[in-house]
Amino acid sequence: MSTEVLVFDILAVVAVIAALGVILARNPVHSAVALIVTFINLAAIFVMLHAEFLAAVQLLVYTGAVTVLIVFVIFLVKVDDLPEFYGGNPVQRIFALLIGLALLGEVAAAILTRSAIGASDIWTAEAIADAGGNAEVIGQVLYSEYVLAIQITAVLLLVGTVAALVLARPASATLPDRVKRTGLISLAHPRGADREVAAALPAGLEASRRGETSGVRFDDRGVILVDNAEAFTDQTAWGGDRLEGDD
Amino acid sequence: MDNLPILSMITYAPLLGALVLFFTPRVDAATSRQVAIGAGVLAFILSLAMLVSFDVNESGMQFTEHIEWLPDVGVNYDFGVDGISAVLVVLTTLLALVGIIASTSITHRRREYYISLLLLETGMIGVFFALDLFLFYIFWELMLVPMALLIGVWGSANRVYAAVKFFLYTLFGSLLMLVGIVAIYWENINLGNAPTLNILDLAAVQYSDTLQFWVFLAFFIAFAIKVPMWPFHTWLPDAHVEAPTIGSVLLAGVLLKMGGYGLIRFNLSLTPDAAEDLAPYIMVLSLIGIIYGALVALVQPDMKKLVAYSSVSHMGFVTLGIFALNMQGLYGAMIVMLSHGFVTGGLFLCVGVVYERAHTRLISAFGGIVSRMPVYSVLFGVLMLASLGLPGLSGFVGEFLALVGAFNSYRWAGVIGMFVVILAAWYMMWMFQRVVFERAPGEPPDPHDNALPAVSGASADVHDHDDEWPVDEHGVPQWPDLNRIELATILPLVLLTIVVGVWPEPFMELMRTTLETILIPFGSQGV
Amino acid sequence: MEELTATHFLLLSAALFIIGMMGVLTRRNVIVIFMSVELMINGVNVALIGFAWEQNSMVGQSFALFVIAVAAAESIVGLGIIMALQRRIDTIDVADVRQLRE
Amino acid sequence: MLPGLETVNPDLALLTPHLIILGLALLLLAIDVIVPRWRGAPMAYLTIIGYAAALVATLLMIDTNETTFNGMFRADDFSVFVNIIVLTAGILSVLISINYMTSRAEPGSMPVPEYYTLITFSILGTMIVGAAGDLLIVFLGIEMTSLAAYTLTGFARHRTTSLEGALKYFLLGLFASAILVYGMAWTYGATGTTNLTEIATELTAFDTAGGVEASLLLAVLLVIIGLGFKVAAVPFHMWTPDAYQGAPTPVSAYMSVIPKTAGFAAMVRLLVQAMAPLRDEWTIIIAVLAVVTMFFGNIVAIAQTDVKRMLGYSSIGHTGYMLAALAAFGASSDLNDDLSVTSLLFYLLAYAFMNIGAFAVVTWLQDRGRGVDVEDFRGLASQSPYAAVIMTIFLLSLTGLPPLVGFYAKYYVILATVDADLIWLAVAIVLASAASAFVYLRLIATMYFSQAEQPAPEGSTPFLGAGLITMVAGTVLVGVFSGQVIDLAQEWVEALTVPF
Amino acid sequence: MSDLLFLIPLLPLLAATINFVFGRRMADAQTAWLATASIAGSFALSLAAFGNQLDSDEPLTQHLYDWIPAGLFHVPLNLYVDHLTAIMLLVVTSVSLVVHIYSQGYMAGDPGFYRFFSFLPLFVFSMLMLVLADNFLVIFFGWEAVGLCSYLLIGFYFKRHSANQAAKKAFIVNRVGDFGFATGIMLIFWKFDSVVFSEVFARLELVSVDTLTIIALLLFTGAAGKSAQLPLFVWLPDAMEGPTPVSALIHAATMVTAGIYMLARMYPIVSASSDAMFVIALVGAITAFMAGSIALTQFDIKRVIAYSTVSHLGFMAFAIGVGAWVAAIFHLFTHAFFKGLLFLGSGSVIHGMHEEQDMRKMGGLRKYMPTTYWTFAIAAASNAGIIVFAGFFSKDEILVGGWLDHQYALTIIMFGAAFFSSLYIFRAVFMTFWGEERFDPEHVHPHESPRIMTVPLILLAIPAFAAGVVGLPPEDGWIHDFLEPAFHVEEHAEETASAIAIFQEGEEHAEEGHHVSTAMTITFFALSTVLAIGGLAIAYLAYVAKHPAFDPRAWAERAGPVYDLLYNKYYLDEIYERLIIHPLYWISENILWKIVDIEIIDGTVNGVAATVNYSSNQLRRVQTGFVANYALAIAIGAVIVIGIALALQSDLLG
Repeated sequence: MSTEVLVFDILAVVAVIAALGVILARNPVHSAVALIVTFINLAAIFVMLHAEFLAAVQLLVYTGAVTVLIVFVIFLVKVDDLPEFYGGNPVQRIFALLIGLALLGEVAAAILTRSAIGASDIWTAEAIADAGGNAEVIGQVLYSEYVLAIQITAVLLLVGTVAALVLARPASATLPDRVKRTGLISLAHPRGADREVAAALPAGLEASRRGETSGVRFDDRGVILVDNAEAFTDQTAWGGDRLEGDD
Repeated sequence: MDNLPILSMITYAPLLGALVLFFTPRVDAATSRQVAIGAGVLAFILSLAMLVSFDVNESGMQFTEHIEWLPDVGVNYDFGVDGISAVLVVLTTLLALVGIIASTSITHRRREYYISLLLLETGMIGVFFALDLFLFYIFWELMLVPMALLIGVWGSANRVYAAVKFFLYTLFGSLLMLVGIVAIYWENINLGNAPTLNILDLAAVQYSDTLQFWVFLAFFIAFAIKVPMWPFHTWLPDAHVEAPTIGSVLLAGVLLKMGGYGLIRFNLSLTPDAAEDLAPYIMVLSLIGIIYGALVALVQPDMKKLVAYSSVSHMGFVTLGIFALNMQGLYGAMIVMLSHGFVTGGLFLCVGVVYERAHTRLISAFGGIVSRMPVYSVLFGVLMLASLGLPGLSGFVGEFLALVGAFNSYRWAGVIGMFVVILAAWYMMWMFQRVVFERAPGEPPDPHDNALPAVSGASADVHDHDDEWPVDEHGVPQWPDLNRIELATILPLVLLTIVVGVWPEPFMELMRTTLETILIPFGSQGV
Repeated sequence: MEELTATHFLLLSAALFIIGMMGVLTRRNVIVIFMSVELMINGVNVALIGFAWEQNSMVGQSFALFVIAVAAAESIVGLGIIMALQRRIDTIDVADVRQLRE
Repeated sequence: MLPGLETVNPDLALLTPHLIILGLALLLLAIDVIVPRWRGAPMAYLTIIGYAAALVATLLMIDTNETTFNGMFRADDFSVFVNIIVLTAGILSVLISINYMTSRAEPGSMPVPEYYTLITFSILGTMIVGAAGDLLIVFLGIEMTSLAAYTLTGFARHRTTSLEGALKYFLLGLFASAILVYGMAWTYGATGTTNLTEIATELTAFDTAGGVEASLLLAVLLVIIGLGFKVAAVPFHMWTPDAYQGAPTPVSAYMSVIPKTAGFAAMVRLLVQAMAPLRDEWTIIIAVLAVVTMFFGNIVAIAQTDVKRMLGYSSIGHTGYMLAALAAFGASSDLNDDLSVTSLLFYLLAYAFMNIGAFAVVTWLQDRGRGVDVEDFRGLASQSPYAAVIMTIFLLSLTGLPPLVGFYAKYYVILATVDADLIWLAVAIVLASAASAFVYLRLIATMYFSQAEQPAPEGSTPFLGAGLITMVAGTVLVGVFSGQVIDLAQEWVEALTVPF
Repeated sequence: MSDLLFLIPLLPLLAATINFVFGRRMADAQTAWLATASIAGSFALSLAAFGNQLDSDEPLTQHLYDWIPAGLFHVPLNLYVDHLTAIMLLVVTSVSLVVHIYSQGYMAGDPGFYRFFSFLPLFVFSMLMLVLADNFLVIFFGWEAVGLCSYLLIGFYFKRHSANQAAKKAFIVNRVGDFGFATGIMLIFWKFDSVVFSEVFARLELVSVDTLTIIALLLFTGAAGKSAQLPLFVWLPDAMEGPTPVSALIHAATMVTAGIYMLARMYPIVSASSDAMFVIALVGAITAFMAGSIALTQFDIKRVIAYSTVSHLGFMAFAIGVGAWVAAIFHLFTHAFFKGLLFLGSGSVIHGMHEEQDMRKMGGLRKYMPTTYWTFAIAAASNAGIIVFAGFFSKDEILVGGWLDHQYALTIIMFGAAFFSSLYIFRAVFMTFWGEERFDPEHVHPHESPRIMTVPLILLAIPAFAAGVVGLPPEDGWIHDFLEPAFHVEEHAEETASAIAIFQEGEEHAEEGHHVSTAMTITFFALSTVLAIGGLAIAYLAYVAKHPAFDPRAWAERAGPVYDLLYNKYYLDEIYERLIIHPLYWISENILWKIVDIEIIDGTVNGVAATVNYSSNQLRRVQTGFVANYALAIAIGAVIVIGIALALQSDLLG
């Protein structure tokens, strides 16, 4: 067992255990942490497979941006007090387990009997080294063969942002008469405050809707009640509301 | 005269009328009726012109039209007419014209009614003219929707069930035919010929027996549903009972002929060997159809259902004649189709006349009509006699020829078939006598009547509509005799029945060469 | 197993992929499902890079790079949807999201 | 430059339609920010003009079978036909959505400008897939279309069902994309290249006498499953009904055509072009999927009460017919009279007209304040006969009744399947369309054979009217003139085999 | 002459159509006059044709047009008159003429007068077409047309349910006969490839005797239906519901004899198969005997005469069966006149007694209707076969023919029938005209019918009495040589030996019948007279002299069940009703319609629709709304697809 294989195996095992941690953790935060551990391990493996640039990208993009985003969302949407631990009913979990194992068996069978290997290309380890390292080579390759792919990916990311913009923008302040929300994601709010308040406040709302009060009030627990976000903070969380069809 | 695309003109004359009506929504009912009649008359006159200049001795197709359409899949716009389709087209245009004129009883949404009627007519004519399997299939399905609408929108009580059943039944059959068409298309190519869907070219090729069997079966089921043959017939009574009078006239008058025509045009010419092998089985089915139709008609309380089952029985003769595979059989089949058109068309008109007055179709509600409506009774009588096959009227000529043909190929077929002579007389006489003669409910019995039956008194439902007709002292509604329109529509059919019965030669002469060409593969053409 | 061969990383990638799939099947919390899918994608990346390594070619690595980029784009949209939904119905429990059925 | 690499000077002229669309999208984004006044209708006109321009550019590019970006981008006749389908569908869906945005169909407000941008991006994604010469480009194109589709499904943010539909579509889309990419990875693993034509040459090298090598088979299967989701083949179709019902109706219309075309284009590129040597393996799988999809889609549609959900299931049914066309690939000895992909492409075009048409009439009703339940169609024929006639034309075309384009499309598919000796598949198509008749007939029956309970719908929607007219014209005329369309579609044979 | 033949049937047809169409607007007398004139025209032309045939053996033929040119099944519409037809023409037109004149009186004042006088000539037209036909199809046309006219005329009083039922029954029973006839025609066409008599008769040798037997029997079933032989005679007694002139014309003189005429026309075929001849003879004999026995117990005067007709038709069938062809036609000739007279007489009685038909309510009408009484008596005598009257000679010749054909048993039965025929007819005479008046005088005032009715009676009485002269001396009277050419088969030299042998044997058979020994003639004369007088005497003793030994009621009790059997017409009607009609109704109602049509076929169709709907509802529940379930579906789909593919297609499992 050469040291290289040994290291690879350790990293692989840790990654797998972390992955299991992701899907089995009760608390999403714990699974997020497990996810980060997995990503780090994978980065290490990438380095072993002479894909140093990829390892860097992995760390930067995945561990850095995506996971942070996930954690950020977890906090924002208050998932900590989730009632039950596992998702579907027990029968479904066992069934899913069986399916997973079956699929693993199938893929493993394909792996073990694999003989079709593509013709080896010119980029051996030495070639990469004297061409200036992995990052150099990847840069050259990307901007020679994959120019089109890069442009398309750029457009793709643009679409992603437009989509996020469309979806996550707050609707107009005057929501339909369902539940009058007291202030949206304004940073001044103590965590979890608005949920209880919203539920406990139907009487007060009628008064506020009719516009008698000046717009700022306090409830019994000292939480600041405002008619709408503008009333409380001068600057809304998402910038000026430019939807003409809103009101 | 022959450079004019006469066949397309006949086919699209009704369509023209339908489009004119469709795009003039604000026109009132009367003018829409005029437009419809105009289109019907135009189509009829053109078809007569075609018939007149039809050359009897020419065995191939006449007035053919050919326009390249989808060359890659061998589809082109081929129209042509020969003996059998010429006769059936004239029947179609005549009955459609009669139908349009007789549509006085339709009250709501008359404009859409005329549109569907004209669309139906175009579909029917197109089927008879199309020489390309693709084009044939298009017109075959084109008829489906207007007929379903006619039944569904203007029908009576549970019309929706009948319309849906009719639509799905025929659609299912025709879809099987589609697979048949495609199968024979590829087989033709695999045998090395150019890709084509022209019937004549496809008929010229000799296919393998297994393919012939499956293609025969695919076509046969579609046409058997349309004829209708015995196991597939249950949609007919429902469709007839629910359809408006004119819908029934066209449904029985022409739509059923599509099945027969299709069997002759496709099953006999495209797959002759399979036709020959399967002929006995189909004859057994037709015999069941004949006897079964007659027996069940015996016990029908509703006039329209009785006539519907009688047409199941009559159409059994068509398939019996066709698959006798000899000259007499085919002649018989064609003449039964022709005469069934007038006779059953006329019978439905008569039932419609009585339905307009009494608003019920139950036989038990009628009686003693002859004293109030003598002219109607006479015409109804002649049609009834034609229906039970009295010699001298068209029914007999066709049925007897079909039976003779059947007898020549299989003795037992002829003999069993002949039984219907007794049954037909039985149920027709029973219905006619119960409706026309006897005493109207409420009329006092004749003093010398030896057998005083317990005539089922005044059945309640008859009288509640009687506010519209004057009532005599015994409470019997004095229905007026046929009005001008009703007479103008029923009389021509009766006259035609008598003419075809007494002097069928001109019609038979029309078909002679065509039937001979069709029978060549079976070796019994001249006989 | 003297030195590193393809089966190693392929088994790893398969494991990660399957575990990710199991996560999607069993969990009801949208975020965890999302994370499980990220796991599956990482499994794919491992496979890609492994093949590149095996065949000494850069194709696999660039492919993996683009896959990561796409995964990033998807996460933006995904979280966007989750945010919008959460604002509406206060839950990210998949079970409650059942108005559309049958 | 490093050895083995050369700078690529791409012939951008081949990309004109794609660039037009990209330019349009960016322009729309700019307008959204710079000239707020133009939001809404003027933007829509611009979008339509843009699509029309791209369509003209595509038509000009017929028979220019060339590739650029060293094989990554193939401007061949197949991509031309895909562009035609997608751009026509784009024009139609934009036409029907203009009035929808401002009508009282959606209670809440919707960010209208982004709507047109996202649709344009989605169209760009599909066009990329159409023109893809490489696995990566296919994947990117698919992702672009899907991202736009997820967002558009959740466009009516004030309605939780819309977001719910989007969420389901997104999660399962992600899941399927992962599977697709995994399949692509395996393909790369086995062949060493991601270029489609090279993969084909590599695969011919393997002998498949005793049975295909497991890893190759796995690659093909994973690709089929991944794309199966995109085109809503049965075991992977679960998202479709919820997404169709949740999304605003014009989006459902768009979604039923453009992302599905992307899926089928990807299938043709991957299966027909790249994995042609394994055709004996995957044609059977596709055929089985096709039959299951046909029957499931049509049968479940019968019991639906919500028309949009019913049309969703019926679109699954139509996917079944298209899969059947694909399954007929490669059976006939001489490739260039192989009708399989030709019938698939023609079916997609025909399907675009009739399906968007059906959704358009639902939009027409919604614009006038009537719901989407089957009961809302009750007695429509007596109240507004023209709308009823138009809806009947679309439904009859979907059933496959002759004079309309649906019949021609189904005829060509049956032609292809019978040619491939898949007689049982042809009979399945016939039986499934008989079952589908149940579905559409029920709707026609409610329109024509029963009395109306609600007040007659009134209101004017000029653009929707124009859209409906074009679609009716398309449904009636495309069939009659399908000769020329088929000639163009038949070019795929030569297009796919062009070496880069 | 041959190109005027078409006028014979055309004149009555024209009269019928004109009366039918314009009848309502024409006065009753006009319609009657027009009809009678047309029949008179036909009668004159028939006489001319008869004259032509008297002195030439060449038959008159006239081709009108080709009716059905269907390849070999070529049916020309030809009119053909040979000696046999000439006689029939005479009989039909003469009796019709008399009946037309008589009906003007009988039907006077009836609202449907014009309708009666359009149907009657229509009937004559059909009968003439039947008689003049020269091929099977035209004869079949006449056959059914006659059936139709009898339907119309029997159901003339359409208000009466019994009349309608009787009309329908007549038509349908005739149709049962027509079934046999049509099947026979089909067999003939199949075997001879033609339906024209001359062509068929020319090709007789090509066919085996068994086929000929079958053909003959089938034709006989047709004849049995029309001429009311044993199984199918049930309709004739009920046909008395129609007006009496109708019964006289149709159910005595013309229509019912059509069957016998058809068999005579088919001489070559029928005579070739001896088995068929035997069957015909047997059926004829039994019918004669049975009908005679039933007639004894009937009280309605018209039904007695009706059963007498059936009995006499049995005589004619028996005559044909035993090869006495000429005797059959001779009896037909005489029977037409005296049976017509009997009916018209009874009509005049009924007319006088204000529609009263039951003999038990009559009696002693001699004084009130002398002419009717005397003409009725002459007809009765002729019917009974009293020595000098016409009926005696023809009936006797049949009995002789029967004996010569060695059908001894059957001939004895015929003797019994002959005895019955005298007994029941004189019973009727004595019950109506003799004995005490059993009607109550205030209501019923019997009176002699007006001259318009009595003159035809007298006109018919003459041939009823003198028609026998035609057949004197027995076996080779005028009628025998006149009909001789019709009943012998031309020699065909080159036919195969066996065929000639058959006809040889048939030939002597006929010769031997000609010169019968005078001793036999005398003995048969004596025997017939004894029977006839015996019948008269018994009737006289029973009904006029009321002799205790012959009291009818006493005999009735003594006979007991036999009497009931006879009175109820051997329960034939009930048997048919229970064995055929009810089961048929029940089967078609409960089994064919309710079960096969609705349960099985519709059941399956609706079943398919229901299962599709049910599966649709079940499948739809698969869509649970859970995202996790959706992903599960994808996963399961993936596992299954990969598993099966790997198993089947990959090289894993070899």
